[in-house]
Amino acid sequence: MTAPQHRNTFFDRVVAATPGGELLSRCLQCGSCGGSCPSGADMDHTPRALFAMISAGLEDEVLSSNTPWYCVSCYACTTRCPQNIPITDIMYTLKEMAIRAGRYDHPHAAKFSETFIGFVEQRGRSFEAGLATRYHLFHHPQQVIKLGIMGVGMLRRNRLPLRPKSIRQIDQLQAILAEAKALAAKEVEA
Amino acid sequence: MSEPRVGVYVCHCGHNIAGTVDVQHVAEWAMGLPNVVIARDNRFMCASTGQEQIEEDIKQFELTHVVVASCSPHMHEKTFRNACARAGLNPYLFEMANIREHASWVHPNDREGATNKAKALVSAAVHRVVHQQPLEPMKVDIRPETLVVGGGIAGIQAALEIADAGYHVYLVEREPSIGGHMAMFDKTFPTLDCAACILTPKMFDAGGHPNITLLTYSEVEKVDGYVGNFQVRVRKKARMVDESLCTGCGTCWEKCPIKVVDTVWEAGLGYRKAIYRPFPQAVPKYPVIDIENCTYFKTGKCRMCEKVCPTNAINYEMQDEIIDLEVGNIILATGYKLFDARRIPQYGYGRLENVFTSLEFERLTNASGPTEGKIVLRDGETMPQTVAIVHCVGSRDRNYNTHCSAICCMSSLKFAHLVMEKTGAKVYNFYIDMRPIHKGYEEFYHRIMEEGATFIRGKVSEITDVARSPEEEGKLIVVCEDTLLGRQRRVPVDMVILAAGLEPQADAQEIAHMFGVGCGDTGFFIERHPKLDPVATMTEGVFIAGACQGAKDIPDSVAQGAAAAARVLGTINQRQVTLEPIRASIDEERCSGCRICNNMCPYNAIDFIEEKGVSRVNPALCKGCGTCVAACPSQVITGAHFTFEQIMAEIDGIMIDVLSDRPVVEAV
Amino acid sequence: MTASCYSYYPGCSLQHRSHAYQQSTEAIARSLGFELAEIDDWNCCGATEYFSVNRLPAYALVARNLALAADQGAEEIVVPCSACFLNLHKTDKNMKLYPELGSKVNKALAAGNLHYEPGTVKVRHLLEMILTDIGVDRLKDRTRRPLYGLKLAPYYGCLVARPDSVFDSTEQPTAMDKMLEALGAQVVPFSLKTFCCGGHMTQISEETALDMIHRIIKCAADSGADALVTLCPMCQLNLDVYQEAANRYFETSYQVPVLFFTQVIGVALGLSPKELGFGQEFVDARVLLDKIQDVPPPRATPARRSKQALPMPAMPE
Amino acid sequence: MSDNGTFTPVIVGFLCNWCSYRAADLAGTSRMGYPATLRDIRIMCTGRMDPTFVLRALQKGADGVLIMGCHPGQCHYQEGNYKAIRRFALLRRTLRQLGIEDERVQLHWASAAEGVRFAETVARMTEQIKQLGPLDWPRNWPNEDPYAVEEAVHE
Ligand SMILES: Cc1cc2nc3c(=O)[nH]c(=O)nc-3n(C[C@H](O)[C@H](O)[C@H](O)COP(=O)(O)OP(=O)(O)OC[C@H]3O[C@@H](n4cnc5c(N)ncnc54)[C@H](O)[C@@H]3O)c2cc1C
Ligand SMILES: Cc1cc2nc3c(=O)[nH]c(=O)nc-3n(C[C@H](O)[C@H](O)[C@H](O)COP(=O)(O)OP(=O)(O)OC[C@H]3O[C@@H](n4cnc5c(N)ncnc54)[C@H](O)[C@@H]3O)c2cc1C
Ligand code: SF4
Ligand code: SF4
Ligand code: SF4
Ligand code: SF4
Ligand code: SF4
Ligand code: SF4
Ligand code: SF4
Ligand code: SF4
Repeated sequence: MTAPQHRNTFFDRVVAATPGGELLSRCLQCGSCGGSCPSGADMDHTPRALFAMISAGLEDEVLSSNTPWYCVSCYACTTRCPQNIPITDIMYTLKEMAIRAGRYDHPHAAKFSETFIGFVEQRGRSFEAGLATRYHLFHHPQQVIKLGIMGVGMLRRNRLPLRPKSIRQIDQLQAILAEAKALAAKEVEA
Repeated sequence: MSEPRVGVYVCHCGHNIAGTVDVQHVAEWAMGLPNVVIARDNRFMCASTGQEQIEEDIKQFELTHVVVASCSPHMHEKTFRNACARAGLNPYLFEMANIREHASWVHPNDREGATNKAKALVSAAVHRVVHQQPLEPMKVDIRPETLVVGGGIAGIQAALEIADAGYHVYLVEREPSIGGHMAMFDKTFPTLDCAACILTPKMFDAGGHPNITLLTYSEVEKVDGYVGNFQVRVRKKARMVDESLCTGCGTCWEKCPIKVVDTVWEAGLGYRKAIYRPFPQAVPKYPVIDIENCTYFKTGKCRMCEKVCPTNAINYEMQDEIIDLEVGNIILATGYKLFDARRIPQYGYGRLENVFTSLEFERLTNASGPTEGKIVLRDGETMPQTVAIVHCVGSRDRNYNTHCSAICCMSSLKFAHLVMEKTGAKVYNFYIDMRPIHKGYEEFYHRIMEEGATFIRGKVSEITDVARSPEEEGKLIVVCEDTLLGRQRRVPVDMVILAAGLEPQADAQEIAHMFGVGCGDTGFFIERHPKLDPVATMTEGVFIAGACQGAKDIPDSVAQGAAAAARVLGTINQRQVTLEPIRASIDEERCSGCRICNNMCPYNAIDFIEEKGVSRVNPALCKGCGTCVAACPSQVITGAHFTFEQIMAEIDGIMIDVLSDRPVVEAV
Repeated sequence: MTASCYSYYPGCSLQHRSHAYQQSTEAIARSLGFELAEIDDWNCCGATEYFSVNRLPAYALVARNLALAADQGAEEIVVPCSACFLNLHKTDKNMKLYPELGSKVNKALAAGNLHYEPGTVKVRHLLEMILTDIGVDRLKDRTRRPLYGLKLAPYYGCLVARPDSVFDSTEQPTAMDKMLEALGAQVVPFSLKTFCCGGHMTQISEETALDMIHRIIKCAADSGADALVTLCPMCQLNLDVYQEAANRYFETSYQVPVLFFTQVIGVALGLSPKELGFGQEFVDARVLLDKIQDVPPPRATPARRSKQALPMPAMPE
Repeated sequence: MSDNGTFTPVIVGFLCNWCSYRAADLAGTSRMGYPATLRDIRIMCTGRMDPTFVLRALQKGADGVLIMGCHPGQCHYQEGNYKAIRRFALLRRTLRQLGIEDERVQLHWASAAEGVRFAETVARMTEQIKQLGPLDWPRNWPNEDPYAVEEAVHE
């Protein structure tokens, strides 16, 4: 007799990509997460509803939901979940999957993350002044002015550096990240 | 002794085994095993023809040992042991090889593998059986007296059943009165009959029964002995009130100047005095002095109660009494404890005034409770206009208790009814799943829906006092996801009732240890079998009943109380019980007296004999687990029927084919 | 390393955006006599962003810091930023819990000639370190300027209180409350101690973020707090810098200063406001200094409960 | 047992009477398939597990030994399985000294209701031992006597 066949459904892939994700199969649909979420009111679907959709295999709808993008990583759902499901980490997984699939209706959220990461990858440190201007310039130009006012305030209070800092062994970091990305790509293929 | 003569029987079980295992081949092959004089295959061994075959062969071939290769020993070991016994062979000279559950059924597509495994298992049994020895089941006498621990409804029921059947019962209750949790309730679901009206008569019966010795305000300290003859030591705490003089007139507690919050019978919602009777219908009716809070015991001043007592019943010099009992059986009915809702800070209990627990609510709605049955907020006067009832508090939640508390859906429905009836308030029930599963319960649910309660499906996320809109100001806001809408909701209410779950008593582990029973993963006592033996335990003569075995309602608690009583009466009527002879014994000649085994035994069955400097197993206490056997460094403990030699032979037998099959290896 | 010298991971925010946190941390470290040795060449922890875009590189990014710390001989590292704390702690924990993940991360680290054995470095939040290793009693002893009369709302945020809680409760912690009381301040009852400050939502859906910020500020003001006390640069930034925006959006006019707990300790230790980075905040906190009184205010008598009022459940200490 | 060059391990199982033996029964009654590599021996409790049994099985040619009992806290004899855990730790140390891989001798739990878990455990262990290949104790330690090794365990 053979071990159960690997089904590789959408549900399985979400589970496989999340540390501790296998616990998702025991979701009670209790809604404790949905009720706890501070940005729940603005989400397309509550986290609970999203989990029902995952188990129903509604891949497209899940990956285009704004829900993961509205997750602020507060972990309120995770610590309250009666089944100890790593909900916040599942939200991360869904964002990653949505980016990869190009299936998110909330591009600027993804772009914010990506801009942020761009700086980190270039210099090993984040760089708020550059981040804010570049991100808003590219993604919501209408906000730059408002931001400018805040930025001046930040500058005046010595809270915004104008010159980006970099770590010394940036080559080492980049090599590590490159390798990690290669491994991640392999994971996706598998 | 002459050479052993073994008979081997390989069962087809119709197609069940023969469909996968080549039974004929196994039987033929078994003929070649050492000591085997006859090996047969048979279509149905457990049928009368199969059994008769064994009996005939024992006589004809003068078999000394028998092996049957068929199903699980949990299925038919008894059947074949009896067959052997009928033919005059000691039943413990029989061994079973499980080639159905452990072979044919689990390797359906691997005929060769299954057949090989069957051969190995048969060989193991054949090798083992010749080391088996005749054993005699032990018989012990049963004393007719019974101890019942815990005077809740389950314990009262058990005590009354046995007492009514004419045998004596000692009912030990830790609190000053029997009654348990049920004594705190006003109405009981699903019929809504008054709890006191149905409980009080039973309490009086138990209190006045000639066959019941009531030991309240008492606890068991020590248990020795074994089924049929337990020695139990009970500490009866000093009441400071002489029961032979007191008339229960109540003058003492009226006059006592010290008021204490009553965390037991009032669930913390009301007060009592330092000298008090738990509740008006208490049995026995005598008060007790709470010496922690009495000023006389703290400072040496007061003695008011002594002054006012018309019968001079107060006695500050009274000492705890130690009572030694001898009983044949024990029933544990120690009940449950309510989940401590303060453990869920986001529900605000203890922080937000108008969050109540279910037990607090029971007192609130009880005519003899602190508000005389008026449902009001914590200020003691305002009637709520909206009430939220939160289900599954501390239950079905891995952060607290994983089990479902079984009664709280129903008690929540009961609360909804009482609130609506008494206050006309709007009621919301927040639930995950509705579980009104017994007779009449679903109908009760429907009735409450018809009465106008609102049901919202969603586990409550938090209860907060932080308002977000004018209509929320000054209210408690219940925050949840209405999972049927898929939307967050904030429901402002005046009062929240938390349906806290049922947990094992705080001392369940210690009590379990004292009586030699176990606690399961939820912490409740473990029954011998979850379906087929729900009131017995692994310790002969110790039974469990009521909510100490798992969360349950009153009808189930009563049923278990009666069931445990029936089991006890059964053994009393037999006068004797038969025990499996699978026991450990120590070869005293060779015991080095190291005492390592003494602490190993979970049943304290091993005593150290000081005079001889050796250890000895009390066979009536030993359950035959073998832990000591494996622990003894001098290897002088024998586990009957699981001896070192038997298991080693079994290993050798089970590996019979392996070495010869591997050409690279030289046989040892 | 002596007991009072800690390996230190400041994180990007403290370098600039939250310079006051860095300054005040250094100041109280000097005053209380412990040393913070920065991990050489540490890199950004990826905040909450990296994990959501590419999980494995995110773990590798964080693990590089752990590997550096271990190589530099650290057995524990102290982290002032809640997001950094969570990322470092989670990486260490998950590498151990999920060996497959651990080995992949180490494969990536190997590309930079590094290796990290999960469990080698204990990750600690600065507040937890101060509460445990220095202790409330010692802080009380060292207090030169008790914060009499100051009403503070302790705000823990989410990432330290959850999910790898280092305090007594993930919902209503009291560890910092006790510390603030020991320093002489009055802690107001504040229900949103661990409610999220909005995190990066300011960048993604400003309305969502402003709503969360407004809820916290309003709750603190309604509780009568003179200031909010935080322990995370992100929380401080959102509640302080965006307070004005929230006021505008909700047409309110709150002016609740938002301090770092290190600044509060510093004031009590008698250090100068400048040294503690006062003045870098948007909602001026210097007004608080004038509110500190010389003598403790009279204890407010608890509101009398009526005679028929029912007892409240006793809370464990 | 060689079968066309593929190696089929032989695993000796020690199952406690109350939980894991019944889990195996349940796997049977529910017809859950698993590899025919396990040959099981019933003991009353994992507390009865004598390290000698494990060594004897290996010496007689087993490629692995699987000990299964009730979940901690659910032992029918209250705490026999906790004793087994402690003894197992000692045994493992000895086995490591002999160079026997951890995967070959495993301790697992299954309640009487966990037929699936039982079947999965056997399947997983079979795979692990296939990876390792035969143990061949009789060839590798021809003179090793389990009794002597057992002494070492007790020390
Ligand atoms: C809020 C609430 C409402 C409920 N309403 C209903 C209802 O309407 N209908 C219904 O059917 N069920 C109801 N129940 C369930 C009901 O309470 C239980 O089913 C029932 O009380 C169980 O009875 P018991 O005798 O097993 O345990 P208990 O009532 O808990 O009694 C146990 C007794 O044992 C004593 N004891 C404990 N340990 C020791 C010891 N070591 N030594 C000596 N004595 C000891 C205790 O003091 C107690 O007197 C409700 C439960 C709750 C929480
Ligand atoms: C599909 C299904 C699955 C279930 N699975 C489970 C499970 O997994 N676990 C579990 O705990 N429970 C299960 N149950 C419930 C279980 O079947 C019952 O709890 C149990 O069988 C009840 O036993 P009983 O003896 O009361 O009644 P029954 O099993 O109904 O036995 C009654 C007997 O009385 C005989 N009889 C009837 N009338 C007369 C008469 N007038 N004269 C003489 N004899 C008569 C009948 O022929 C019958 O033999 C299941 C039920 C169903 C329907
Ligand atoms: S809280 Fe947990 S169990 Fe409940 S719906 Fe959310 S994920 Fe499922
Ligand atoms: S972690 Fe994300 S999904 Fe969970 S409650 Fe917080 S914001 Fe909502
Ligand atoms: S003895 Fe067991 S295996 Fe044989 S026929 Fe009977 S039930 Fe089937
Ligand atoms: S006053 Fe005396 S007789 Fe009356 S209840 Fe009290 S102790 Fe008993
Ligand atoms: S002696 Fe104690 S119990 Fe009696 S009246 Fe005084 S305080 Fe009450
Ligand atoms: S009985 Fe109902 S309320 Fe109680 S734990 Fe079970 S589902 Fe929840
Ligand atoms: S362990 Fe063995 S030698 Fe030691 S006291 Fe017990 S029986 Fe005697
Ligand atoms: S076999 Fe088990 S129950 Fe019997 S004496 Fe030994 S340890 Fe105790």
